[in-house]
Amino acid sequence: MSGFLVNASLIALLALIAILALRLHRLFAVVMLSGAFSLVAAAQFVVLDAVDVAFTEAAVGAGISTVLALATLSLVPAEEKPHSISLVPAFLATLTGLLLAVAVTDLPNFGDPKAPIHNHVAPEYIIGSEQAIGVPNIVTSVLASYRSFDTFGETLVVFTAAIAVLLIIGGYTRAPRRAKGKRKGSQDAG
Amino acid sequence: MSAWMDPILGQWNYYLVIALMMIGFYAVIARGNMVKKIVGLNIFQTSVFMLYISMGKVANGTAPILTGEPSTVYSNPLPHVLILTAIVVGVSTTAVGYALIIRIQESFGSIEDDDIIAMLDDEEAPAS
Amino acid sequence: MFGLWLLLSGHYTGLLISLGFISALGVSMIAHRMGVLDEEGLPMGVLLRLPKVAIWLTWEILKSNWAVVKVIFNPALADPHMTRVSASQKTTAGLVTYANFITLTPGTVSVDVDEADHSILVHGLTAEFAESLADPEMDARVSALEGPAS
Amino acid sequence: MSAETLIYMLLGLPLLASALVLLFRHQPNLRDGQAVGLGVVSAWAAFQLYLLPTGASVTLVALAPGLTLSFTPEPLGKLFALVAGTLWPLATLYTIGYMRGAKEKNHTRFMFFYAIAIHATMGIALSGNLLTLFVFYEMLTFSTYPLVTHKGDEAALKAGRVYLGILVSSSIVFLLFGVIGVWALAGTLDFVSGGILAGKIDPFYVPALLALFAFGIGKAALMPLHRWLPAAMVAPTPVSALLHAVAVVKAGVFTVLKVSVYIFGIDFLQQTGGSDWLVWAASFSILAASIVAMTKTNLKARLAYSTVSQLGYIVMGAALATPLAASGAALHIAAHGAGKITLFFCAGAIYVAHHLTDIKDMNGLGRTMPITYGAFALAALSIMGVPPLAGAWSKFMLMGGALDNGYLVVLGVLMVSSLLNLVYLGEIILRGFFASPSHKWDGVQEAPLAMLIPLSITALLSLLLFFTVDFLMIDFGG
Amino acid sequence: MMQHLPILQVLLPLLAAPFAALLRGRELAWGLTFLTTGAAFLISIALFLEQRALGTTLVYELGNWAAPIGIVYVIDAASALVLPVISGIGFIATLAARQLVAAEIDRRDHGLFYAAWLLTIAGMLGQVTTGDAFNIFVFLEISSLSAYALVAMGSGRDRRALPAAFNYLILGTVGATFYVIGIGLLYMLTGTLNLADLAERLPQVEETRAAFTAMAFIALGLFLKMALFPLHFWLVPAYAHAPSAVTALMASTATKVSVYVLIRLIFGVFGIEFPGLVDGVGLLVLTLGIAGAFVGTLAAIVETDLKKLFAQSSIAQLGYMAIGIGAMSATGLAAAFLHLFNHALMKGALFLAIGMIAAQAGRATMGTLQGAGKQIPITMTAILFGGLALIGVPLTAGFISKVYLIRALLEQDFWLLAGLTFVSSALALAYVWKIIEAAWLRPRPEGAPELSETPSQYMPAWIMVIATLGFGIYATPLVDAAFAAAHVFIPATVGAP
Amino acid sequence: MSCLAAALLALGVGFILAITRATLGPTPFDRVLAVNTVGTLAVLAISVYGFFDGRPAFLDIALLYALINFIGTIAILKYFRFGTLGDHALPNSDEDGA
Amino acid sequence: MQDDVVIRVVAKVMIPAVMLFALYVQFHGDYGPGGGFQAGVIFASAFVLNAVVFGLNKGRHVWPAHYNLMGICGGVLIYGFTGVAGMAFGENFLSFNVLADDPIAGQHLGILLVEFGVGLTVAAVMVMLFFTFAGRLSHNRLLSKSDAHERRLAPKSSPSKEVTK
Amino acid sequence: MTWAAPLIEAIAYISLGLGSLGVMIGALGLLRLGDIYQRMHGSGIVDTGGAGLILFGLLLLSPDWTVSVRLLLIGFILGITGPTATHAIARAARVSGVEGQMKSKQGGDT
Ligand code: NA
Ligand code: NA
Repeated sequence: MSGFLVNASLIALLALIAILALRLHRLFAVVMLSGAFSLVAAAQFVVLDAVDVAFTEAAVGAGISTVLALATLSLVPAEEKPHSISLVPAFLATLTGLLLAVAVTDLPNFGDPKAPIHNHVAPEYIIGSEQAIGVPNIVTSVLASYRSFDTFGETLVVFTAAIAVLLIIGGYTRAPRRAKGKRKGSQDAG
Repeated sequence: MSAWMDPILGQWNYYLVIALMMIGFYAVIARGNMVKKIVGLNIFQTSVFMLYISMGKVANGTAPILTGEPSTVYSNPLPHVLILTAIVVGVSTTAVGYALIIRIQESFGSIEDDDIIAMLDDEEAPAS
Repeated sequence: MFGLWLLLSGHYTGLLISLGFISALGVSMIAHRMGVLDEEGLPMGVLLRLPKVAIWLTWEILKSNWAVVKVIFNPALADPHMTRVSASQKTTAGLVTYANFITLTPGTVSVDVDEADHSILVHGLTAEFAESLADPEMDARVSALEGPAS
Repeated sequence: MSAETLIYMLLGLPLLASALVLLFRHQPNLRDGQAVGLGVVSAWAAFQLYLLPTGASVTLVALAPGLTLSFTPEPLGKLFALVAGTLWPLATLYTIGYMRGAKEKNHTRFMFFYAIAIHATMGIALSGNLLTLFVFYEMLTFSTYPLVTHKGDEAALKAGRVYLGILVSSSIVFLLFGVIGVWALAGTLDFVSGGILAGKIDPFYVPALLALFAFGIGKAALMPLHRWLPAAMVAPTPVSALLHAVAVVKAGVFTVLKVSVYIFGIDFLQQTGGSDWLVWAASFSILAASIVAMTKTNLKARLAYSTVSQLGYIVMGAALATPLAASGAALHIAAHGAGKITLFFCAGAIYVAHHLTDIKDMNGLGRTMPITYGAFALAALSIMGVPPLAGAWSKFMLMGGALDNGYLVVLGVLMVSSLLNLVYLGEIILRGFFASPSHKWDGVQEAPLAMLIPLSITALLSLLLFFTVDFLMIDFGG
Repeated sequence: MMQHLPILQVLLPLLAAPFAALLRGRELAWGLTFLTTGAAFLISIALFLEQRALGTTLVYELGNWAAPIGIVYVIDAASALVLPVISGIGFIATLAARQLVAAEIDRRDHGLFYAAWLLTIAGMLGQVTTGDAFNIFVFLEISSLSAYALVAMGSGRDRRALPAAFNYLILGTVGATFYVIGIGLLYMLTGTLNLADLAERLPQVEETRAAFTAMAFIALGLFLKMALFPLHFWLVPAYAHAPSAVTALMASTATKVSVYVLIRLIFGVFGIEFPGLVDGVGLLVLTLGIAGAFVGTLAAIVETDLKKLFAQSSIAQLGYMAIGIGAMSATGLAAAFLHLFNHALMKGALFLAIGMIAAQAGRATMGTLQGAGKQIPITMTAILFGGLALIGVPLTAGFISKVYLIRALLEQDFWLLAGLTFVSSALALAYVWKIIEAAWLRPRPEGAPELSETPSQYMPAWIMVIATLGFGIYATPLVDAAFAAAHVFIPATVGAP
Repeated sequence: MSCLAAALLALGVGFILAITRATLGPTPFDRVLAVNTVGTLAVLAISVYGFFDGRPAFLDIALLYALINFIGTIAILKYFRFGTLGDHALPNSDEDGA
Repeated sequence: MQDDVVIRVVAKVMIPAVMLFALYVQFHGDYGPGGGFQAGVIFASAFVLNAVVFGLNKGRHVWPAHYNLMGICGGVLIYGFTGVAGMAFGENFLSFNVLADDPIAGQHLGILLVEFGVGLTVAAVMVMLFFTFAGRLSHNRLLSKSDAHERRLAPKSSPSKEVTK
Repeated sequence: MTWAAPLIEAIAYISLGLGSLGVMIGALGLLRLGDIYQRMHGSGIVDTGGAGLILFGLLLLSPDWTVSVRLLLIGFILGITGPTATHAIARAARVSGVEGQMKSKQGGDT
């Protein structure tokens, strides 16, 4: 029951933060709340035994994401234009949620050790991590060896993001207003 | 535990996560401000991560780091691995999204969806 | 730094120890390039003299904690003051340490540190807190921490 | 020469001609001369093929498993090939005279697509299955589009849009639907004597499937899909000749006939009554178009509506679904071809010689252009069904078919229509020969010889066909 | 080396990307890209031939870990068919990119540009080849992220590329997240991520609502990614404002890969027997497909910007692929594969030709094209043939796919739907002919920019045109391959020709 | 176990109080202070939870939290003071500005 | 933030500590939470702290942009070629067993190398991201300045300038 | 020495309890106190008394010296970064011109 309380209160906290982030119009506050969201989410991951994930979420969600957001905020307007609640998106979101809620009724119970995912492939990782890889952290052995290709892809995603950011704001492609058009116009005038 | 409560008590974590997911998804599709869309996307994705991590949990299990004791019950490591990758993908997307937002602000002077749509409607031809 | 590594590690295979050594070396190099390894940084000697001060500081912290708790339960007691205290430390690191010690004890927060005339602007939650720094004990202890010469 | 070689020749010669047109684009005489020459060769080849027994087959390529481009000439196809093959050199010769006489631009482009259109027509005529037919049907549409829009002005473009819009849309929406429908139902697309659908399809659906073809084949100009034909009148007259007599509409009605005979099967249609509705549709088309024709004073427009009406005969022949009616319809392809090409040749000759297009301005012109008007009269009478001209036989056989089937009303329709023909075609002849001249013509003033020769030959063909009917009769009875 | 071919076709472009990035503004970056995509193309053809010859499924175990534990690459009839499409288009588009990119992208960005270019292609190839549901997501993101950047590169000329790229990013990410949710549910039910293993274990739980929800989320996510109506609105601006080379590459490949992944997941994992698939998803996809065909075509008819016009047309063409999928039969799938293949060729030809014009004139509109038939006849002929193929004129590849599409519908007795399909494809005539008429039958207006063409400019488009005609005239091997691909997912019980 | 629950409960209450302050503001510095406190609370929560669950590895996360919390706070303050994380004043930048 | 002596001094203490912690996380991923990705982020955060406190230019000097790009690419290549090494030994891509005589040692080596590749790329990318984002403002100021400069100097007839540089 | 272990344990739990209490009160202070400068003292309790006592309690219960090392490190890092952050916030607030409520001022100049 204490697991329930810890979990539930963390998620309630998350929901609170999320709603606040949604309601506030000061983007700075939104970004801060987003960072706080990640921190609490990381705490939640800890509770759910996902140490590595918590570690990453803390470093990424609260760290890098927030820093990037702040850097962005220094270049864009600080306030969001006020919006009222839009019904269609709300309906869609509710629909999505209901669909999932219905699905959940069939799923194995939370924490159920007899669930298929704990009995099909995962046990082999636990055994293999010790015998075939020799690495105590099973996550590491799955990440870097069994599913090393995914991780290669993950590295490439980061690499791709770097390429993308360099292309977009790395320096050489200028905003169009000072590209061709304007000078052409001034030439025509002259 | 009574029969009707069983599914709810057995699945409570999932329901909570789904509620969270709805908030994030709503933020993505409803908000006109691009920074908020990205924040919404982060919330949405983080909730999905939580769904995965929840499913990896084994009751009375521990983190999937070998303790050397054969009796130890470990939580499922695979969802953790998947979500590690997903987090990285998420932050990569976020970075690209923010970069685009910066450029949009520089080019249009606004990062509100409706402002930009109005501007695009006004200009038929591009600057060239 | 290598020592810190060894403390953290808890796993002592040949590979990891050598990696630790390389890491410590690499960090030192980068830190050097950044220019953060100058006299402003923490001198190693401090580590040896630290425990004695730490015990004293802990006690101070506990005392001031209790005092602030009382104010929290009765906010009417709050009587904020800004005071400027002078610091006797010779080194910048010492000055900073003093400023942080001030902040560490609840009830007082160092708001601004003036390097030039060695003084610290302190915000006190009540008049007593603000006055407490008139007693130079903390200043002296931090100065002592700096060691005889730098 | 083997039938296979002749098939390759009939398909290849027009392509060769088009290639040579491009090659000799800077030597007009060589360019035009080779086209006529190759046309004569292909007319000969078509004749040779007509004489050979059926049974030959050529498969060009398998587009996909079960979908081949193949050619299997059967009597109806050979007849159509013969008509097209014979009229091509004549039309080409006439075209040369017209284009030079009327000083049209882009002669090379014109000649090129003209030859491609003939190639497509040959493909349609000789096609061994529905897919091949469809492929060449579309090719014909697209290759005649540049001809229709030849002038390039806004009116021509508009006409081109109507032309392409109706023909391609109907062929994609209905015809291709029908083709694939047949494929899905029968598992084959081959033309087989007696049809391939018998027993494969619920009789209830036969009328609907037939409708896909009847309206999908926009080239048959069955009302209300006839609009493209009058619209295309903006094109130069040789194009009209090509459209009305040699290639396009003939390809349309040929396809209707071929589908009803070799896909549905006459007997199957007869038994299921699937084509009954088409009899009425054709009747409507025949009469309505004739009435519209009477209201037109533009010569080519009147001829165009005449064509719409005449095509109704051929569709009628298919719809009646008796061997005799089908034979009559087949014959009418030839008869109407010879007749209508003459009429258009004449219209073009009048335009080139005197720049006249309106019937009201042609009073007394017959005395100035005796040869032209003589040919016109001969062809007009043939189309009216007056013996001893070709049209008489086909109309007679259609009536016989209607009688076989008990369609007395159709008999009436055919007679009324003949009467209407008489009115709207006769008016032109009468005005030409007997009305007081609307202009001061200076003696005889005919079109260039290159136009006169073809129109004389085709006029005489109308006469000749009456006597060679045995040769052209196709027996669909067995 | 032969046994490594399945991984090499992905690995070569992946490893070439960092090198390209390091080359920065050097011409060599293009050369490297050209060689790598060429090699990938050759490898995928070799794989195709090998798979066709052997008739079996080639499995490559990454890290030598066998299937459910590790990630495997799978070359079966389906992936072997789609691989050459992606790599081939990638190769030809690279060929054209040399001039297009030089005209539209700052020189100093070329290295990074080609790195992103390679990553997009490799990401798509990876999605096609992998046999792991989550690995699909990873490579989906590689190709998507780089695609967002590539689209945004259009901002050098047209600032509208930026919001287009941003919306693409948001919706693409939402789509990918939906996919991840679906995969998560599947994983929860079965405990595996390997597609084959999933297919094997799913029947035990297929009666559950969770399984159906998983399918719904996967399908929704991929609908977004493949721009199926009404989730298509991100596509047109993204394609229209992207650099021309990028448009040519993506219009022919990006959505196709998602179509493929959809087929792979829906049929390969859930299977045709899955409850609610035929009646639920099937009908939905059919409806959306035909609606998309109409909406896209009608939008294309009123459009004057050529990139937008053909982007709208892509929505319609995607509708046809959806119809093939929705027919829920082997023939339908074969038709979808055929159209996937053929549409890539014809849209490639069209966008490469349009791109060359846009690179010269700054923008390709109806006005730009007016009277262009005289100035650039060879390029315009390419557009003519591409357009004819779009309509589905016989002897072009478009005809073949449409024939099989209709056949699939008729086999299921969807006569009305077949009729609607015909109507929508006849409407394509309207927008294609608008172009043909403007280019060939109208005079060039006074003061219009001079257009010119050199073989190196029109060759890439013409390679595609020749392929379009070639596969229109002799499609037998392609049709066989498409049916083989379809039979990977639906056994040959319904009569194939 | 109850000790764990009690400690976590206390930390949870702290969370809520701090988040409330973060929301109320009123100055941005109040928010930063509150978020910084949330960070400290998170460090403690993870330490306590991980410790009592017998997984000292969690302490690494707590350590990371502490570091991130610090760097984040400094970055935010810089953003507040200068409106940018980058170089806030270029030499002579004002001459050509606007 | 350099003007604040407290922050300055503490930063100088923290930066090496953070980097060391990052490397610890990098190489102890086998035993506890962490690995290349987390380490990369933490390592980069040391640079972020450095740049935030001491300014971007000082940070750039530590790790010039070009080397940074090499780091970004190098990490990917290290990962990729570790995988290719498996192929060179006759096994499949990313097969680590053959990298050493003993499969387990091979796995260890492989994991170490690929984690290092991940760490290198991630650290370099994160540093790059920060510098690009945070440097955008000054970048734009420079651009607008050079633009203003050009506008002032641009002779009215210089079509060659049209191409964006 | 049998009494040592229970005693240490007892001290640990008391320390933990006090720390928890401190955290709550500190956060309460953060909420209740009047202005930004006063609230810092509330957060100071969380940072010092709360954190210190909790970590001390854990340290006493530590089963393993690797754990102890980590706990000490966390304490050390919190001890350095906590006050620095607080100081930085205070200074930033002051530089930005945020005025605290002062009942009596003594030399507020810089
Ligand atoms: Na203090
Ligand atoms: Na304090």
